[in-house]
Amino acid sequence: MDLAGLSVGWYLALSVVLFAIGGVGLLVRRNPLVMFMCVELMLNAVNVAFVALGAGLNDVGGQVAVFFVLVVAATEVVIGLALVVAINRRRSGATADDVSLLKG
Amino acid sequence: MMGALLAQLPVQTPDVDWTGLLPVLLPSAGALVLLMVRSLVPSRVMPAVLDAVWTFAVAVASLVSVVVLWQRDAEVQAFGSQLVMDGMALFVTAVVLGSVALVAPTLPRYCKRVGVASAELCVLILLAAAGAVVMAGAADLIVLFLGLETMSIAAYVMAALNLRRLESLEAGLKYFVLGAFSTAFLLFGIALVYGATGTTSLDEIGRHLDTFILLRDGMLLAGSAMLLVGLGFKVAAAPFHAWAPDTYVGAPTPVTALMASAVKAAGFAALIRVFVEALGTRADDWRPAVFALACATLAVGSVLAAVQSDAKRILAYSSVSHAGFILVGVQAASDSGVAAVLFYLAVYAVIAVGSFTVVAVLSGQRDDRTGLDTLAGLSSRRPALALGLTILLLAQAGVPFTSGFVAKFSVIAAAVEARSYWLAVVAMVSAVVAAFAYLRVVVAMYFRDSGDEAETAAEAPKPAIGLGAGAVIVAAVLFTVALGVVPGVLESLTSTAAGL
Amino acid sequence: MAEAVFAVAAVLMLAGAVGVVASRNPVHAALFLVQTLVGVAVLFVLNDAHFLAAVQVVVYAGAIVILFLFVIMLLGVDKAEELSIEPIFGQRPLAAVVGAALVAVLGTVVVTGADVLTGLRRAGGDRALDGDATDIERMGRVLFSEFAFAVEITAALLTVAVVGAVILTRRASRSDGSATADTAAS
Amino acid sequence: MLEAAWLICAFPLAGFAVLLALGRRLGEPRAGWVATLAMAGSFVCSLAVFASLMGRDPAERRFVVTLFEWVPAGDFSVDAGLLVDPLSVTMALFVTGVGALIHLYAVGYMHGDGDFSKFFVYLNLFAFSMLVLVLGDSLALTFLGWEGVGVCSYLLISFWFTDEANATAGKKAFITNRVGDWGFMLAMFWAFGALGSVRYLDLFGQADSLSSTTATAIVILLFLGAAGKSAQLPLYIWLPDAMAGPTPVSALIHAATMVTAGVYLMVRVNPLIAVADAWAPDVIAWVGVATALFAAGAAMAQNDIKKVLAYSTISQLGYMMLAVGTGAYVAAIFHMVTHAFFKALLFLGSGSVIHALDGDQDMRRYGALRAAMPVTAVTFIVGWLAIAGVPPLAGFWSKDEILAYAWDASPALWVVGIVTAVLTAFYMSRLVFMTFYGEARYGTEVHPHEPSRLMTAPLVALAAAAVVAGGLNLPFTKDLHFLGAWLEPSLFANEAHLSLGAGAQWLLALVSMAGAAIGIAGAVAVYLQHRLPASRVEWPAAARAFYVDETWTRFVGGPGRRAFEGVAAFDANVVDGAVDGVGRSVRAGGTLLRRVQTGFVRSYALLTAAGAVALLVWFLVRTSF
Amino acid sequence: MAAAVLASEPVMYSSSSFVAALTVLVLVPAAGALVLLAMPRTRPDLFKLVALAASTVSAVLAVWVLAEFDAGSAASFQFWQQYEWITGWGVSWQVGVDGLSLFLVVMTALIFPLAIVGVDAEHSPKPYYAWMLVLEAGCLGTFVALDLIMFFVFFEIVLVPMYFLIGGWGHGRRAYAATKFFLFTMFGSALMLVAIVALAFLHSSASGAGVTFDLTAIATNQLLATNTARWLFLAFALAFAVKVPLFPVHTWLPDAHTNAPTAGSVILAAVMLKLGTYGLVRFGLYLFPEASVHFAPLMITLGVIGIIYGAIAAAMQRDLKRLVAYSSVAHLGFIVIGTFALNTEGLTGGVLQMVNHGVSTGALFLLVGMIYERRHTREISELGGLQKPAPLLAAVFMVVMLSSVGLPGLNGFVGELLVLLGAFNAHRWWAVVAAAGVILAAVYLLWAYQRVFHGPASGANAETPDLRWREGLVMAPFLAAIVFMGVYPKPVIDRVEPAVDAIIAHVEDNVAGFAEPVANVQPPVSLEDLARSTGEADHNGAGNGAGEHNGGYGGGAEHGEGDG
Repeated sequence: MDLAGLSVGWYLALSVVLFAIGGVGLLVRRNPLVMFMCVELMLNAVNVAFVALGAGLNDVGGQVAVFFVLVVAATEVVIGLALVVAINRRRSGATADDVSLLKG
Repeated sequence: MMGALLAQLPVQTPDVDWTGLLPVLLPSAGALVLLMVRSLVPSRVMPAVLDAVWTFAVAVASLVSVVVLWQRDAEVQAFGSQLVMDGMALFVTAVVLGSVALVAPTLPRYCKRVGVASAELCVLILLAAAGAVVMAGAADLIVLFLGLETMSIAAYVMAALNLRRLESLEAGLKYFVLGAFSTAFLLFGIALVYGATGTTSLDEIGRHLDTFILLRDGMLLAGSAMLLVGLGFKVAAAPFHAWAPDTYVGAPTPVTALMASAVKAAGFAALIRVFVEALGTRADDWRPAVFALACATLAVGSVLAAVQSDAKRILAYSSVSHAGFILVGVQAASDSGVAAVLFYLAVYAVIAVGSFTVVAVLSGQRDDRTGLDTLAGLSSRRPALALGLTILLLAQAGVPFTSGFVAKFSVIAAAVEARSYWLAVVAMVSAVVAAFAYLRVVVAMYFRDSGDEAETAAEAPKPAIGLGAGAVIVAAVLFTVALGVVPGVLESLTSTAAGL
Repeated sequence: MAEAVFAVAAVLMLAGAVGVVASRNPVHAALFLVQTLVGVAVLFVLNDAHFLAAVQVVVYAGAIVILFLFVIMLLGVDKAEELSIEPIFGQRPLAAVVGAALVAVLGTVVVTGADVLTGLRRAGGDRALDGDATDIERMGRVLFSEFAFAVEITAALLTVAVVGAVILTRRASRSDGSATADTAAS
Repeated sequence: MLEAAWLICAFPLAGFAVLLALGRRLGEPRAGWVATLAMAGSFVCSLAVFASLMGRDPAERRFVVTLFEWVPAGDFSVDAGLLVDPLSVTMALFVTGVGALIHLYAVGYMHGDGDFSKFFVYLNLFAFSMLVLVLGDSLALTFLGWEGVGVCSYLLISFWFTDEANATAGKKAFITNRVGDWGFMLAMFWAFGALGSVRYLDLFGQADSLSSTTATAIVILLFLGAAGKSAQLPLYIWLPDAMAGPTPVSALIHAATMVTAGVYLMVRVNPLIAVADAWAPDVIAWVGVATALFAAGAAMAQNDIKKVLAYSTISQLGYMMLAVGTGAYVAAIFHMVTHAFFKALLFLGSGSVIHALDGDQDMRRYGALRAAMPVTAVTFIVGWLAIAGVPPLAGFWSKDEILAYAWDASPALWVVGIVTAVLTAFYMSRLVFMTFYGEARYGTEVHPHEPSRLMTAPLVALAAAAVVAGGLNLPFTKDLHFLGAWLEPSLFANEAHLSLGAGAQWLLALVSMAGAAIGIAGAVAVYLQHRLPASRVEWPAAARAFYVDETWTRFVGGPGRRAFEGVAAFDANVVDGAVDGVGRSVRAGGTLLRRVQTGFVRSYALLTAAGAVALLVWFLVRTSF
Repeated sequence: MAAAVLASEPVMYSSSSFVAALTVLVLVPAAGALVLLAMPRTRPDLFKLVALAASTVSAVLAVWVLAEFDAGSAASFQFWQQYEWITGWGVSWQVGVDGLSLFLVVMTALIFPLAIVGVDAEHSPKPYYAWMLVLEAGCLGTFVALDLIMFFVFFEIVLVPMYFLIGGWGHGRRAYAATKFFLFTMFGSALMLVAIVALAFLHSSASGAGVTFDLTAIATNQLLATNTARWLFLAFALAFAVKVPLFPVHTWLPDAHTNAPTAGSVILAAVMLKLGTYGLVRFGLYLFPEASVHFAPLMITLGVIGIIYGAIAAAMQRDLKRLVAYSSVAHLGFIVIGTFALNTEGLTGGVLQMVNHGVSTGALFLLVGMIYERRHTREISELGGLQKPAPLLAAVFMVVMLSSVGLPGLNGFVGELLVLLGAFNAHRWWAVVAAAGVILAAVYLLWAYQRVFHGPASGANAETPDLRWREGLVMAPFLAAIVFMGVYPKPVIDRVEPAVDAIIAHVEDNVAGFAEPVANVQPPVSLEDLARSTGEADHNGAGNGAGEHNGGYGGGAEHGEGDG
């Protein structure tokens, strides 16, 4: 299959950058919802990598992996959002920095 | 139409060994049954204690299936090449299910006292156990990942389950955010390893690496690093441990017990699967990294345990330091190292459940009375409970004639055999530092001055222990001591499991 | 042609990602996220993963982001976040350093190591992408043969998610009783 | 009879055991009689042993009685064995003889004391230890006795322990002696290291194979021990303080017997001294003579009667050491014997006086006691003349012999010796005059009286001995050299040979007599005729023993103590501080690390990411591109 | 092959003899503790009785072992027994006694009942006596263990009961002292475990046989490279040095001693410190002869520093118990220099001194405890003049103190003499310094005695009651031992020396160029001829002198060969 002249390296590089952006985003944002979105960015970076690698390997495994990642991403979002909801019931508008009762 | 399609495209479904699948099936089916029954049967008819009884029964039944599988000498291809119940998987499964079986009896009284949904908790526990078993038996990185997620997501929820306690929610959130974060790393790692070897099957990865010498191994090694991050997070290895103390303290105490036992065991099983087995040929590359992680974990766990003033937190940090010890066994990258890890996991699971159960018993209505001062004078209020906790703590410190000593001995032996002398030394020294933390608990229980002892004794009524928790503590203590005196039984099991 | 598409999609994607990280309003962030997700879908298409691209758009951009927006609205947390302050000392510079390091290290490895793939290219078989089956068919085959067990586990995973979401969003109603107290009390 | 020599030791031991078990029940005075009988029995046994030794050929007057193996370890093997030879029997004889008399005296002296029986327990234990010291057949066994007498001395000095001063004096005696014992022990080790044995006969038999350096080291170390025990400079400091003990103790232990153990030891090891470098005996001689002069000087100005006698004892011990150093072993033993008689006599006499004056020991409050206590006075005067060197009393002969040898070795030694002799005559005369002559200076409430017969009888016996003991070893012809001939087998011909002619000896004797006369005359002038105020001769420096003791005390109490405290502080702060410091630094590290555990989930994520980067970097290092 | 040697080596007695004696000896106290644990709280009167019964059974057994012990083959392990324990790791339960451990076992077994009788629990008698029995089992187990892991296990386990005894029944800063004791000693042995395991694996890989922790097998084979052995020795030595305790790792001792209850101090001083010195001999010299020779100067230096330093520090203490504790530092220094003198005299003296120190210091702590019980203070400055109201107490104290000072005729002297003698032959100048410790011992002990017993008694001191009957009965065996060992140590030495000779011979066999530093022994020609004045004299001299003694030495050398 033609890789359309693009080496897998480009995809992977893109994926790495996206992964890093997502990671940095998680580190700098305080809104838990935005943090979750950043996690989604990271997962998407992984997906890009999987698909590109699969293509490079001429193997469907990468795509299969992406399939499962999508499932996991969905469940994670559900749980994450549920947690945020639960926390907001107790303390409205809480940011990630606000939940720091436990430390040390 | 469908049939025609199938005829046109025959799908080669994998062989399923149903007995082999039982350790996964039983807990998940058990969870679904419980969920359904609870949704359909009005709670008037079915007292809450039955949740725990059911959970216990399911765990025991699964354990029986594990024993049955153990009797077969060959490794069981439970589900094609996806799930392999070999010796190690079975052993870790037993540890996981054993932890569940030990925690279950403590639940009814705890849930009632603290106000945690017992049915849902039991469902989640069983599903998490199923996920853990999958991790232990996973023969494919994807399966491993899914098992891990099943277990983890259940664990995130369980950690937050004490909804009325903000700390619990915080624990859940922190665990979740960091878990998701590290999952991303793990996934990237899987992707890179997949890229480097063209497969996600652990078996094939191992074979590939055995057969070929990679000229360019950057992708493989970067993938290994990312995998180590993801799995290191699950076992709470420093510097990926930061969630552990907060989560352990915030989570409902029985859940904490499970996180320290079952979750940790599954995490280490995955580490062994991936690193010792699949990436075994590249041990020279990853051993120094694990060496560093082990040192950091040991140091962080024990030093931070020493400065805590909350019993639950001390146990949380000590759990980190135990992870360091187990990493010492992983670092050996040998069969005896694996055997040592398994031994340690079994021993520590029991100790952890026992210790956290004691904490749970004492933790009061909101599950937050866990400070050292609540333990003050326990020796006079509840001498047996104090003695039990003392024995468990001494076991954690590695005092002889407890299972803890034998466990430490086994990992040290593995490390020494692999010529990792300095790691062994670091481990032993950090054990001393950690011992200080345990002794603080003991001091609180036994050596408070009589003046305020009388005071606290008067003010704090004798905590009710309850039959279930009592039985669990007694069982844990007996196991701990018995194994300390005659460790040979377990030793032969782990040797077999590790293929020695 | 493909390079151009790739370039556009990449720019779209990265811009969206930066947008997610940089927008003060979570609603905007969610919309930027959609942008990125679509970009990713384009990349999928470029790699002939049409089925995945569709799923990506439908499930991700469609369902998940909607869920996000829903929660944002539900909780009323759509107010802007003050991005100019960083309460945790050193967090941002360190995050930047770590991010840059990540890019540097991973980038080096990934870019230099990518050509190992050619040696590992699958020749034929169910899993080969250059077979004559469609990508949906190919995936279905693999999912229900090799990865059948994985698919089954997702059932457990989804159950966990459902149960979890239900428990967590239920109000912890009474002060003394438990959530299951309606059962336990009687 | 020789095999039964162990009986000599057994008697006091049995007495000790009986008194230990039953002493309190026996009570006064029976406990005293038991002790005295034990000593008497021991004396009789000594006599018997002496007799049977006499019955032997001089060359065969050496006999070892081995009782049992004491410490048999490796090459080191020490028996509990007794060496019976002329030297040890001589010592045994006068120890038991004088000891018995003093026991007898003590029965009277200790009358009414609450711990009457305990006193005799200690005395008998002392006698046993002393006899073991004397009769032991090895350095180790001698050391057993050596330490034993030290302990008894300690116990007896601090007998009246409720007075802090007594307790301190006892402790000081023991510890000062221990310094000497250190030398003794090292000497013993060295001897064993060099010759593989500590038995005297083995040592003497192989002494020739010793290198002179080794022999010198052993001798000097032994002399250190001897200096401690025999109160030589600079270790003499305990003896004046030891006068805190009951007077019979001063007489027995701190005059007649124990303090002479050092001299005995040096005489005993004469074969080693013979092998040692020449400077070793010179050291001994000079230390001895210096001690003699120094102590005599100090005695000049003491007002405490027992202190005078104590310094006098030190001085006389110096003479004995001088004799040892000049190779005049016989003279040393001779003087030891005569000194035992007259010094015991003087001490007991002073005890009677103190007793009579209700415990007052200050001579400035004495005077004119001659009339009140005639027996005491007469016997005391005999002792005075003996020690002052007035012929024909015992002291003259023994001292004169020493001085003769000193002249032979070095006239300088002799000069110091003769000066000491003058001083001796002076201060003893001073003592006698202040006590028995002049006017009574004691208060009217005191009524001095002669003590009981029990106490006077020993005085008379000792006085008699002090008169005639000179006959043991008369210088005129070889035939009258009884003691010398008798000791011959123990000295292995190591005795120095006097090169002086008879004329020279006579001359020296005359000078020495003149010296005694000058001393006495001086005292008469000052203390009887008051031609010179006493303050002119009683230097303050002498009264305080030339500040030696004070310097020691200041050093021990000052820099010494500070050094000790420094070590203790070092231990508490530095060594233990380091330990606690480790604990503290672990906790400090923990506290620091806790800061990392901020509670902010984003910090944790940063930590995780940083860890990931670190791991990636490590693996990148391992990568082959 | 090593195993075969091992199996044939120990002396096995006929079936009439009770071969499991040592195992039972260890297990009886442990069983007693379990019985106590199971007893109802309502019968406090029985606790002490049970404890006493259990410890007495052990004591009787120990005495029986002593009686049955074959002095002729004291270099071999007697009452030897081996069971498999953790088969997979080559760990076995292996026990036996030889001349080195015999008297330590006997002393331990005898002191425990005395400490139990002599001191009542101040409160909570049940756990108190239970811990005492656990402690006894641990101590006895350490002394009879012939398997490295088994040894380590017992060596470590003693920390726990002692920790609870100090923390639960101690005084003052008891929690601090207990924790410090536990952690310090645990730290010491942490590295030893690593070393033990490393030793076993390296031995196994060098010998090609399976992993074994059998002491005799590893020691006799001597397969390690020199450098490795030295490192391992250091790890072992650290553990023992802490336990001994050697300068500068001694500071746990004063705290532990001062704050421990009386019986705890007694056991700590009498028995537990010996675990360290015994370990140095059994697991230092025996396992690592070359390293022992190599590091002997270091160890002796530390020992000598300990002697002087401990004595000086002791002199400056204000607390009587602390003073005795520091005196232990000094005394144990003697044992260490004796051990590393590496000759028969020194090592014999060292072993003897282990027992002597146990007896003397144990008794001293009992006496201090009695004083504390009467006066409720251990501050020396608050005591004084006790000899007047309590003469018997003072007398007993005096004898024990003199034994501690090393007075000839009492037990302390014999050991000290041999130690210094041995050290003098090996390291002359250090022995010279060490001997000065003898002076210092007199300084601090006499000073203490003076301040406590002498002088006028005022206030509460004047009312101090004298020794009671029960206390007298407890002290009597100590006094008897003190005098007996001082006057007639031969029976003890006869049993110790063959084992010591075997160890020294082992060192000589395995260290190239090492010869036992001994005195320049010459044929005893001496003045025997001069002494031979009568036939009887000749008979006496020859019969009691060298002849018999040489016979004994020859015997010892034979055992040495057998062992090497």
